[in-house]
Amino acid sequence: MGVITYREALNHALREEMERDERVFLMGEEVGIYGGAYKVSQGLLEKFGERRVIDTPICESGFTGVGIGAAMVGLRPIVEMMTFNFALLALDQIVNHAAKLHYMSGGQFACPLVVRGPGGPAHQLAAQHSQSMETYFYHVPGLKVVRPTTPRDAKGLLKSAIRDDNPVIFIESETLYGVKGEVPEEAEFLIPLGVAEVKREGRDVTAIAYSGMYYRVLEAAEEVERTDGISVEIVDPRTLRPMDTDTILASVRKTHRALVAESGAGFAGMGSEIAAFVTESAFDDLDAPVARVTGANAPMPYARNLERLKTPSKEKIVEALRRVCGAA
Amino acid sequence: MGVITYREALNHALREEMERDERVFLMGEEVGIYGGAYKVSQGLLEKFGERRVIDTPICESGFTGVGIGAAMVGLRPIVEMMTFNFALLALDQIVNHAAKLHYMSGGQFACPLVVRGPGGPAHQLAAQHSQSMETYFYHVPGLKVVRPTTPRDAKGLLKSAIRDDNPVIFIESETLYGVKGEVPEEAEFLIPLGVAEVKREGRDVTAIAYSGMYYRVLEAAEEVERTDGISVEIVDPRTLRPMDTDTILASVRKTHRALVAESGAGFAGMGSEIAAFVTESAFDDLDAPVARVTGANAPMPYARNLERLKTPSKEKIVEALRRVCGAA
Amino acid sequence: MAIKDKTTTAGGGRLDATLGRQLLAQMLLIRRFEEKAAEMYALGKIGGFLHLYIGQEAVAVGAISTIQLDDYAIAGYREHGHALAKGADPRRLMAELFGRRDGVSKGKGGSMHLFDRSVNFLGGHAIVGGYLPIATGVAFAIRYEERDRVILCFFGDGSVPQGEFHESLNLSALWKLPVVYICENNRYAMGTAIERALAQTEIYRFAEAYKMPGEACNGMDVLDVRACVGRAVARARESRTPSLVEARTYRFRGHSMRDPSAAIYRTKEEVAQEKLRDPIGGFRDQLLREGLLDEAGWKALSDEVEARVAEAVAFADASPEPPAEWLLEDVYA
Amino acid sequence: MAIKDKTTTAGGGRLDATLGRQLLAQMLLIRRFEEKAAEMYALGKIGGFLHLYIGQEAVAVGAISTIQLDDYAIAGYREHGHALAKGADPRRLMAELFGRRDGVSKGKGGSMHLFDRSVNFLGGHAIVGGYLPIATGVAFAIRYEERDRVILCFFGDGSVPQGEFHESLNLSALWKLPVVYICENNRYAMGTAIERALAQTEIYRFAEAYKMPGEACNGMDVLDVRACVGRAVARARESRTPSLVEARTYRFRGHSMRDPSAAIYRTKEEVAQEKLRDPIGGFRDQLLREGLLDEAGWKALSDEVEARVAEAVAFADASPEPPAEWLLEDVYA
Ligand SMILES: Cc1ncc(C[n+]2csc(CCOP(=O)(O)OP(=O)(O)O)c2C)c(N)n1
Ligand SMILES: Cc1ncc(C[n+]2csc(CCOP(=O)(O)OP(=O)(O)O)c2C)c(N)n1
Ligand SMILES: [Mg+2]
Ligand SMILES: [Mg+2]
Repeated sequence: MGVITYREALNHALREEMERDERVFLMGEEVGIYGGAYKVSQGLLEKFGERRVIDTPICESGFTGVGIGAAMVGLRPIVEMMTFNFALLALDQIVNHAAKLHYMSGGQFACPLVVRGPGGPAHQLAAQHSQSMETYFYHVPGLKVVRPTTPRDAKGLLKSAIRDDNPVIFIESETLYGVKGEVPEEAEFLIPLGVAEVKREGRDVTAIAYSGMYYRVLEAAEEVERTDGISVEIVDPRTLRPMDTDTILASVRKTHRALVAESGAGFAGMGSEIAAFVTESAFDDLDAPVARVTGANAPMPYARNLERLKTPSKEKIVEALRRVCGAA
Repeated sequence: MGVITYREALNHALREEMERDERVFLMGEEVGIYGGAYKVSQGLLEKFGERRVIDTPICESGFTGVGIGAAMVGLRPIVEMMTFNFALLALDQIVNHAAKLHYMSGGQFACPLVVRGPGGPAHQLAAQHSQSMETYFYHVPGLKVVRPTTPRDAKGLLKSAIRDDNPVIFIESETLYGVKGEVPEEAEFLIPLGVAEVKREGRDVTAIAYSGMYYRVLEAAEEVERTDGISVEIVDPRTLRPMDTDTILASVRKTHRALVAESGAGFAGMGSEIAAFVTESAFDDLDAPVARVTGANAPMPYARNLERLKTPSKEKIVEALRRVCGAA
Repeated sequence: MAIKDKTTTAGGGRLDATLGRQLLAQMLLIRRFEEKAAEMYALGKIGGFLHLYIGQEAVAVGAISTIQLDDYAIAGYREHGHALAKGADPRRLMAELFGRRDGVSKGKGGSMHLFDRSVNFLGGHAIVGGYLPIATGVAFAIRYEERDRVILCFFGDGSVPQGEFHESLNLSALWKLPVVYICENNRYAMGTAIERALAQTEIYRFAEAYKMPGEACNGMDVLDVRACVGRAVARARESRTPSLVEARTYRFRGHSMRDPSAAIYRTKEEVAQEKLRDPIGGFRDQLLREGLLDEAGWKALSDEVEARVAEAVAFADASPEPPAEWLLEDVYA
Repeated sequence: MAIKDKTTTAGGGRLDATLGRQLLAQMLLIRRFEEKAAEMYALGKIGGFLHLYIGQEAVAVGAISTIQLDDYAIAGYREHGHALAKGADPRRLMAELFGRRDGVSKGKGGSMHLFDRSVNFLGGHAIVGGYLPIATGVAFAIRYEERDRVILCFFGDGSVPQGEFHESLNLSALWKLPVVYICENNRYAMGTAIERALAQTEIYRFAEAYKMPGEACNGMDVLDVRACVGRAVARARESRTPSLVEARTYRFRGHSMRDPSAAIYRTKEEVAQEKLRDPIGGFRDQLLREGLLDEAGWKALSDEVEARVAEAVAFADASPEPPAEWLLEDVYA
């Protein structure tokens, strides 16, 4: 166990898997000489050379398709989106090709591809650069979607994603790259896709959150514990597709209350599905409707003060936790 | 009132709005000489000429962007997607540009654009041509999303969409183009965006469905009325964004039970949001969890027998209606 | 039935009789297979979209005759001919069109999504332009693993205005990838004549923009296609140089079975005129003239083709529907 | 401060003193405005990404000097210079960078999304290549309404590999739209040298593929840019012919404030060498040499520019934050 950053954890996962399997390569804008726009691939070019760490021109659809084609005939490409906002340009490749090749070909071809990069709002990057991109992927049969929260998750999940035989959308977070945490060092440390984690034990309410939202929910949980004696259990799905409904439901059946927090604009987001299946499967266990705390229903503004209002604050979460627990 | 097809209703809406406003034009693949791949624009080239009915090369991103640029400086473009599956290629234009221009420019520029065409599964068109595309749009702030069910809806909503000052995603249905119905003829017949319709009155359960699913729900409603005496109220949202939650909630508060049917793969679909807000706002009025009937979680297979199993059948809906009413 | 001869620089020199008959037989098989498919569509045994290749047979056959079984081919939704030329079993292809369990894609793909791994046929794609980057990626993998392989990527003139055409050609030229882009220019994208879609209608000239070799050939002449693609394949093998080949051809039928007349956007005269260039009749006559085939040989060859097509239909008819469980299988590997 | 003179075929003939001073003043204003913005970024008054145009001023100024107020300009995220050259108020631009209510985009856009309808500046876009189709659509609207207008579309060498570059050029050439695509080739897209991104590095030559006029000019020489773009604008006005102009230039600073040294991908020597071509110093010396400006004039001019920049900062500082309600306003028109 060493304490490293989320960025380093990703870097180590890439390094270890590339060492382990010659078929794994990394491709994307600035991943080589520049070491990655966010330095996630730092040092990989030096270690693995230009054959396996490939700088691409700016053509997201084109190089994502290159990844798909290479995966179809046996390689294991990792395609970096400098930020996931640009994946919109590659959506046809991902949704209409990567996700469907295995099915359309009657199982003859697989697409062991990882598309990774930072997603979600950062600091004053405004409307076109601050979107919760997972929404475009988690409803698509054939894709897997991962959103790691801690350095440990980042490493263990990325290694599993690279070894997975399906297209995996792996969305990191610019605001978490600097977060530090304990990460196992053994080469075989893996976190399976599709398994949620109870990151904080609690009795009174289950809060479901991932990526940056997890940390705000944690602060809120600590506050309501102090101020109201409310004990919050926090479940991090970690993988959004396939979703580990069992772990979430088990927690809700225990606490009888649930809250979902997400940074994206609320309408028809991840929180909607979580609220829906929790209610569907645990209706009689619920003492209150599932509370949803989401981002404001607007594009992301640039101004610092407006940006703060756009994403769910600790205060909003605290207030919602109290409400769902009837303490408000 | 005349009885015309859904296709004709759309054609009339286009014709009337183009007559009314010189700034309105139609652009897309095969909309001109060919009269539209599904003949929706039949006769418009003859009537309005090549200046206003423009055949484009195959470049969805390019010509959608042309529509956005033209809208930005005062025209009112209607861009046809031959089928909405191809809109994936234009998603960056729609989501990152059309939807955000007004906001990013602090309200200086508007984007009065309609992107229309058929979406959803048809008959054995297989994985790449049979997707419920609304999922990519209804969570995006800045967009409006419409899915007309009847010829009357098709005409009244398309006319409103064309007159709207925002980008409107208008998703028709290949399987409904031939459906006939009564449609008012007066030029000022409009159905406002964002207003749902109670298409069938009932007492025991509220079924929410749009487009093709509405017809299956209707058959199911008639069957359970006969067989179980269950009285089903059917609400058609018609516009998915903005969603008319009031009409839906009013109905649920009356019936105390709700079912949502959608043709798309279930996880994180429109039904998830509807189930979520209904439960959130009418929790104490609900006698049972909201039932969801959705398509199977797989890409669309070609084989006729498998295709039938992929989308929700009348039988599945009947069974769910009985379940939610405790009659099963 | 992929042709085994190693020549990749055909065209020059006198034509070998066996090769000539093979090329003719392949083109005829494609023609008869599709004529039969059209009948089956009318009978409702085939659903969805059905795009016939009739008139363009010389392109797939001539081009694919220059590569080996372990080389790759990829195409669009008008791909029956390419799948057959690459060596896929006509019986399993017909079963796929019928949506049956013995189809090459287990009945899940249909006419637009024929895949056959056993002959390195990579499909079968229905998004115009969408698979050009994928073909480029296959070539990338060939270079990555330093294999002696190439990929032929077939697409229509309608793909050229699409951005992925540009992105793909730039990447393969920049990285020197062993891919041959073969544009089957039949002058129409659905109802859109090429002059209404492209500022530059001499498609092979787009190659210059990427400093890539570009060449046009007569898509109605199987030997000319073979010679032209042969040169491109040689460049790809020897120096990993990608090429753009424009095969000038014509589709005799409508865009799909739903566009039977195709009369809205082209004249009867034009179609009649083009049919005089029938790649099959013309090549048969040439073989007869050059004494490489006699009437009896022709009869035998066509009888054998008819028999294979009849067998394919019988096989497809006999194959059961896919079992219900298959709906949820193959979603994930 | 858009330049009013109607000449669209400058460059030829002797330079007019007033025009010369205007061009110099604009370039200097951009330079000083951005040097100040960099300071403000360091102080935390500006957030997000900040991409400086320093070194490229001659391109925006020379090009925009050939069009009128009612003509359009659109650019990417490195657009402070284009907005200023098009005539936007430096005070409201600085306020936008500060994220204040008096910013051109009400503080909602920031450095990457400057829009100013009053001078027909259409932004301010942060998706590389994404606004090329939009510029094409503006030209489409001009033709549709038969207006005597043109649009200049500025983008970097990094947009060229993007599919929308190809789609846009094909559409405007096919439909004859009055747009001038101006590629500011500063030889790097972030850290990627153009040779590693394009099979064809002479960007203006892509025009040939669309049978479109293409021309390269010295992007460090405001008069050369003006002459070259002037010819393109004339073609656009007179015959609705689109053009591709490649302005060869260089960015003196890093890609953004987060890439200060920019030392990973280019050498100090190269940067030093390029700085010798400084478009501002060079042009000032030329004006002095030709006697169109004297030291006093230069002093006066630079003092005025300094004053305007100071005023802009004061204005931005004084402007309040946008009110909370604005978060949910302007989502829908
Ligand atoms: C991205 C995309 N846009 C539109 C379509 C609908 N469509 C199918 S085939 C076709 C015409 C293609 O013509 P071409 O590429 O010349 O091939 P051909 O049919 O002539 O063989 C169109 C527009 C599609 N499948 N994909
Ligand atoms: C579609 C897309 N991909 C990637 C990026 C990230 N990005 C921002 S600027 C840039 C480099 C662009 O270089 P160039 O076009 O040459 O313009 P310059 O910065 O040199 O002015 C990249 C890769 C983006 N904004 N949009
Ligand atoms: Mg064609
Ligand atoms: Mg550049």
